[in-house]
Amino acid sequence: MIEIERLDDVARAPAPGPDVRVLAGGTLVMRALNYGGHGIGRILRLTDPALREIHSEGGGVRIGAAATMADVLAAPDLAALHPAAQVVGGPAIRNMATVGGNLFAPHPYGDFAMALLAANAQVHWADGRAEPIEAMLGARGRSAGIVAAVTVPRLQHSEFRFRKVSRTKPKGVSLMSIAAHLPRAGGRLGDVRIGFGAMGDRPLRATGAEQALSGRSLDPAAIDAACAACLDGLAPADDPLASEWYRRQVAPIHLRRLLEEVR
Amino acid sequence: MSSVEFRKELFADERQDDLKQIGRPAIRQDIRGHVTGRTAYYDDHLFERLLHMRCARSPHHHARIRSVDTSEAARMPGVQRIVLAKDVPNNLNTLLSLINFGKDDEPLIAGTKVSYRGEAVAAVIAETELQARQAAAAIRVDWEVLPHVLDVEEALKPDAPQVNAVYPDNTFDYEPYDHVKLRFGDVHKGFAAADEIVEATYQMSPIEQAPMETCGAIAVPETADRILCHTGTQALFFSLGTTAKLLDMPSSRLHFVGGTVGGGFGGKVDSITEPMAVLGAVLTGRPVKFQWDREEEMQVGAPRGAERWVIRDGVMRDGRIVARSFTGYFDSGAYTRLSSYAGTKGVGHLPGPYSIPNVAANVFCIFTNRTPATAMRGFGITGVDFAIECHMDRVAERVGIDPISLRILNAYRDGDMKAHRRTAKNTALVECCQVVADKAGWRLSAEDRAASSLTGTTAERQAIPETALDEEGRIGERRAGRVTGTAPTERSTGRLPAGTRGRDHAAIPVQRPDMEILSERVGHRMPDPAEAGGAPPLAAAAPARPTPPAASPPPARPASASPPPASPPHAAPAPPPAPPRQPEPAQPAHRSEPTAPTAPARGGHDPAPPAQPKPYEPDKPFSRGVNRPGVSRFLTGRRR
Amino acid sequence: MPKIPVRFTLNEAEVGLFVEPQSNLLEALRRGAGDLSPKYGCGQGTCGACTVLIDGEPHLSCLTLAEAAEGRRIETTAGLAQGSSLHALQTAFIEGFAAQCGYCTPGMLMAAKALLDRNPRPSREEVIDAISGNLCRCTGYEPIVDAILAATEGRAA
Amino acid sequence: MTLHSGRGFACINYPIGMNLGGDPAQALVHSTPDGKFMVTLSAIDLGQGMKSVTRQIAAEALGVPIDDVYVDTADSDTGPHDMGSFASRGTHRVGNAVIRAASEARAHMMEAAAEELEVSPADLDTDGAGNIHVKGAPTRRITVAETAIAAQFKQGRTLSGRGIFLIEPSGVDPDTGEMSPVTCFAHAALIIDLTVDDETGEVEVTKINSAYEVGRALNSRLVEQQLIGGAWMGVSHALYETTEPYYPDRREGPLDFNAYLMPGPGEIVPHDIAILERPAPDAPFGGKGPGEMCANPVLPAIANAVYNAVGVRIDALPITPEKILRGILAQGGARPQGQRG
Repeated sequence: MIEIERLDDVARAPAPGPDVRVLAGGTLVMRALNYGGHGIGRILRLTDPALREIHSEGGGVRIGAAATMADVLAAPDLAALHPAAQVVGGPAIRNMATVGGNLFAPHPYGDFAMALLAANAQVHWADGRAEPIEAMLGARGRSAGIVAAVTVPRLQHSEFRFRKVSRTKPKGVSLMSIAAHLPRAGGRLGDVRIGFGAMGDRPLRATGAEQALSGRSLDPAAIDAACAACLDGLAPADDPLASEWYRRQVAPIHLRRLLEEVR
Repeated sequence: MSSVEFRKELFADERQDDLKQIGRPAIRQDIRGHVTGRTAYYDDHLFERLLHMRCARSPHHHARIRSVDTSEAARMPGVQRIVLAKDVPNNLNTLLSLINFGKDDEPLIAGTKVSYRGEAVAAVIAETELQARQAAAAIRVDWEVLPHVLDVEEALKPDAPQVNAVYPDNTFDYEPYDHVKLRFGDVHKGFAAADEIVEATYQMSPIEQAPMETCGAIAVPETADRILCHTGTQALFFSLGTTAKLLDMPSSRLHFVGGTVGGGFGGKVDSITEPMAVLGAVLTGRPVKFQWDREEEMQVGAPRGAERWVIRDGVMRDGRIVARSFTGYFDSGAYTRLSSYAGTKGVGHLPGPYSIPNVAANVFCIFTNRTPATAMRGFGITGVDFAIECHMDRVAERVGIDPISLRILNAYRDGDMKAHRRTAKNTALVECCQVVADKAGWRLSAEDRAASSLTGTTAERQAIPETALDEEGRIGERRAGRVTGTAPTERSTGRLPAGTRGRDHAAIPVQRPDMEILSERVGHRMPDPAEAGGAPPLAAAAPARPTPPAASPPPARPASASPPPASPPHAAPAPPPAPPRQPEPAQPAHRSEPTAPTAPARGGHDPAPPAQPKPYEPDKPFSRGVNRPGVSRFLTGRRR
Repeated sequence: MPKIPVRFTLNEAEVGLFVEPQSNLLEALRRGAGDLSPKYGCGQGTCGACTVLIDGEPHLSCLTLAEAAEGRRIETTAGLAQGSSLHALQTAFIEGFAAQCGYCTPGMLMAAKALLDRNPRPSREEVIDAISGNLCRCTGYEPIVDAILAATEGRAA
Repeated sequence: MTLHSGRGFACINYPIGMNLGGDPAQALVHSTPDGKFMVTLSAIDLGQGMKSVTRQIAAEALGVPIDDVYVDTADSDTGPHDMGSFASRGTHRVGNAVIRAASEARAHMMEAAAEELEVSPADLDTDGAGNIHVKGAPTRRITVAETAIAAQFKQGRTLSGRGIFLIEPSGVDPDTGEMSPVTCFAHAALIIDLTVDDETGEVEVTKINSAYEVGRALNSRLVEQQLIGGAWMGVSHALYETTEPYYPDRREGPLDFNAYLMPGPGEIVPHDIAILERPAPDAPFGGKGPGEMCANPVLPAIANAVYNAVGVRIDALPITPEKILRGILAQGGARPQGQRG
């Protein structure tokens, strides 16, 4: 195990790769270690308190990768993301699970990363690189580096909606989750972004639904069109919670319910 | 939110409610330990130099083991010992051999073949759990993957892969048949007379007992050359006897401590972790813990097996069910564990709490290449009840009768004859129906409200009808392709006269009168000795035949699968020949009879334990887990 | 690999231990410090039986790296009672028959304590959320929720 | 979307203490010098309350306060043989063994007290509060503690007892299935109210009404624990649980409690219970043991309620939203079956 006390020291650390894992909250890495740690060669432990900070930056909010879900819930600036943070496990998990870790959480986890995808967050690597979250998620597992932070645009709470579908309450994992950024100007929607969780091996955008809504008013016809197109871009599979068939069947239903809540 | 009420007015005349302690909401004896974290479960005992044991497991549903390469694992840090099948002294067992039921069919560690995914092929004992895990992952097995079968009905086909060599037909042997039969009256005559036939199939799912504490045990070498075992077992002497048998050691060398368990729900009867831990302690001379993690608990630990039930009812327009047949399939997985018992227990439960004059059932315990099934809360019954009660609603719909009314109409009453040929007594189904309907505001007819479990029996309902018998499904016939049907056959080969039944089985009386509680202190009406035989007051004189002795080991199966003898049907009520109780080397449960020359008494500094189990000696500590009923050594001496 | 020294306070007592690298706090508490009140249920963070408070907040000790406890303040059920005087939650669990096998109880109590320390008069929904990461296989949860609510009322009285 | 209400019924009986192989249980009782009693068992308490209920049974049978009885279980060196806690045999088999052991100990206690009071043992009774007195003359008495001291230090007598309970094993007739599977049955009837979402197939159980006949509630709160917790497990089995979601296919088996579904504290169903008590003649104080049967009626009652709500019969467990939705789509929409009762 290598301990990194300050983020500046990242350079001396081995590049995270298939056998190097970053230990932050522990919900993923400690679980793997408890079960033998197969495939884990080295662990990087980051303890720099700066990694946990949440603060305003430019037009958005910068969230340190080691900020926990509980930290997010304590940040008024992130009110739009609170519904997504609130449904990550029970209180103990929310005290441990980090924003950075959620970016790497495999199916069916990663509801918060999915919300960040809908919010069009930027991912900041420790080496200074930044990229859109969609690119980061797309290359997940192949990229090397340590995520230091994400920045999210300032979101109007009324324009951001999150919905989680789980079999059990209040803590069940996602059968699917949906987040939608629905900016509005003059009665019309701007550039809509809709994310789905647990509908693929990583958080995915429902591009068909986004196109059906962007620039339209949120009327029943637009909602119908969005729901009809909502599977475009998604790639659900069977898992212990539900089959691919069921996920495809109810995705439009849950998207409709989310959108009708907004209207 | 929830509420509880006691309906003391019901059955008040059968009960005294002036007992001093019974009925009180006394605080649990164990609760203070629970809330202070002081309750000691098996894992809450600390030992210096504790070792950890982990298994290497099969990734295949069915495969032959060509070879096991442990060389890399043996060199890994912290590894103290690798354990293979050859290290298990008596590596074949079945749980219920302790009560002489079934054949030994399951190794503790597989040596030649695995029959389910997750079956153990080796174990590693190491200084830390992580080291044991990593070394277990480094064990290399050369597999020859075999075809597998996962569906119960597929497994019955003649060409299905053979799951378990001890039961080559993929069915448990209920001698002389490959299934349990229930025959009461003539269902096919009943179906012919019925106005409606209602048939459906019901499927249970495998369910995990999911106790919060996973299965496990810690074994510790103790003084006097004994092994102490802290265990989370649900059945202390089951686990003790099973361990003694698998490890071929006198059970008096085992000291099992448990009794405080973090939930069981049936899954902790299987007695796997105890022999593993004790074996580890024997081989290393150090304390060894064998504990399942949650993944093992969920996919390696035995679930409640899936059951499939086909129910066919013949019903009259007025709602009376006149015939009911069952075809049941218990998915036992790769080995028997307790599923054989579930089949029998399930059959004893048929046709549910209803009086039906014609009942038949064929119930199979079937081997498939899945995790062996075992007990769970409601064992053998939950699935039958699901099927029966869903079916009752189907029947109610077909004949247009209120679902509760249909149940009350058919409900068994005191004195009714049940399909397993015992008289119903102490029944209360009707009252439960009435009370819950009242609570929920479900209106019942005046007739249904007036019904009672105490009345309503008739001479007809008390009688045992003439019964159609058959001999279809003898062991081996299905594999040979000579029988394909699984439902109770229409081709009966004989008839048992009306009224034929054996004798009831009662509690063994107390040894001395002062062990009996005084009747005035018991709080309810004591059984009338005249009723003990269960003879219904209205029943006609019945020819009786004795039931066969319990759970005697079935005689060895004929080696050749030759056609069954066309034995004549039961022309007269004669008991089937009781198989002689024969000592079987692999089933030492009944070794209480001295079968070997008495070994010399062991002194305090006796060297190695004898390889052979010692014969039963009444003045020695308890031997072999379970003894012959009624001869416990605790009660042999004369009291003061 | 060499063991690693770690120091923390456990129920207000100083504890110093050597732990295996990569081992979890649950094992350190149980086998290192001898506090057997937190329980192993899954090692996956999915059952809550190992819940302890770290600096007053609930954490899963099975997912906490033992050495990460350095300098932290840890509370477990073993420290809940003050001498022989039980905590209001403990009394409420006893009187409310809120435990059967008792294996989830220590974790449940710590999850509940974290809530009551922060919010002495929680709503039923807040209680439900507080124990949502803690599984119980015996009780059906209702007696547990009722007991926690009873403890809050007891406190107010 | 429409939420359809449904109501379902089921009733069951449950065999208490399987008996196909004969399954004995033993108990030992002895007094301490100060008149407290120790019960020594090898039975297992896995949460059902074995220690507590046998304590109560022993206290009743001895005629002493419950606080004066302790139960120790299970240590194979000190506890006598017992097959284990399964098949609803704990209360029935162990309870009967405890009654026998306690009755013998009581007989010795009464003999010792009789010697001290210079009366016949048959003329004595216990008051359940720690005293032994002459029947009809409550002031002529001796405490249990004084009795125990006298027995031990003056009379040289132990206040102890042994108990075993065994029902002779029953075989099964291979041709008819004739057997004596058990000796008594518990009973239950239950009504479930629920809603079904006809677009997603999701079910919410909103109410359980039940009537459970348990012989005798030996401890009213322990019975309540079993019935509330057991009905929860029934809901869980009916709607959620499986280790093999694609049975008989083995794939996608859950490995943790996130994937192995059980309802959480957010899904507590209000459950109104009525308890009926018809004592079983051969059960300890008539009590039948409610631990196993309580979940069973819930499963079919939920299936029947789902049918009542949307007209879809789910005959394969668990009753998942997917199965319901497939059924609704196959029949072209929900078909409510009308209000029940």
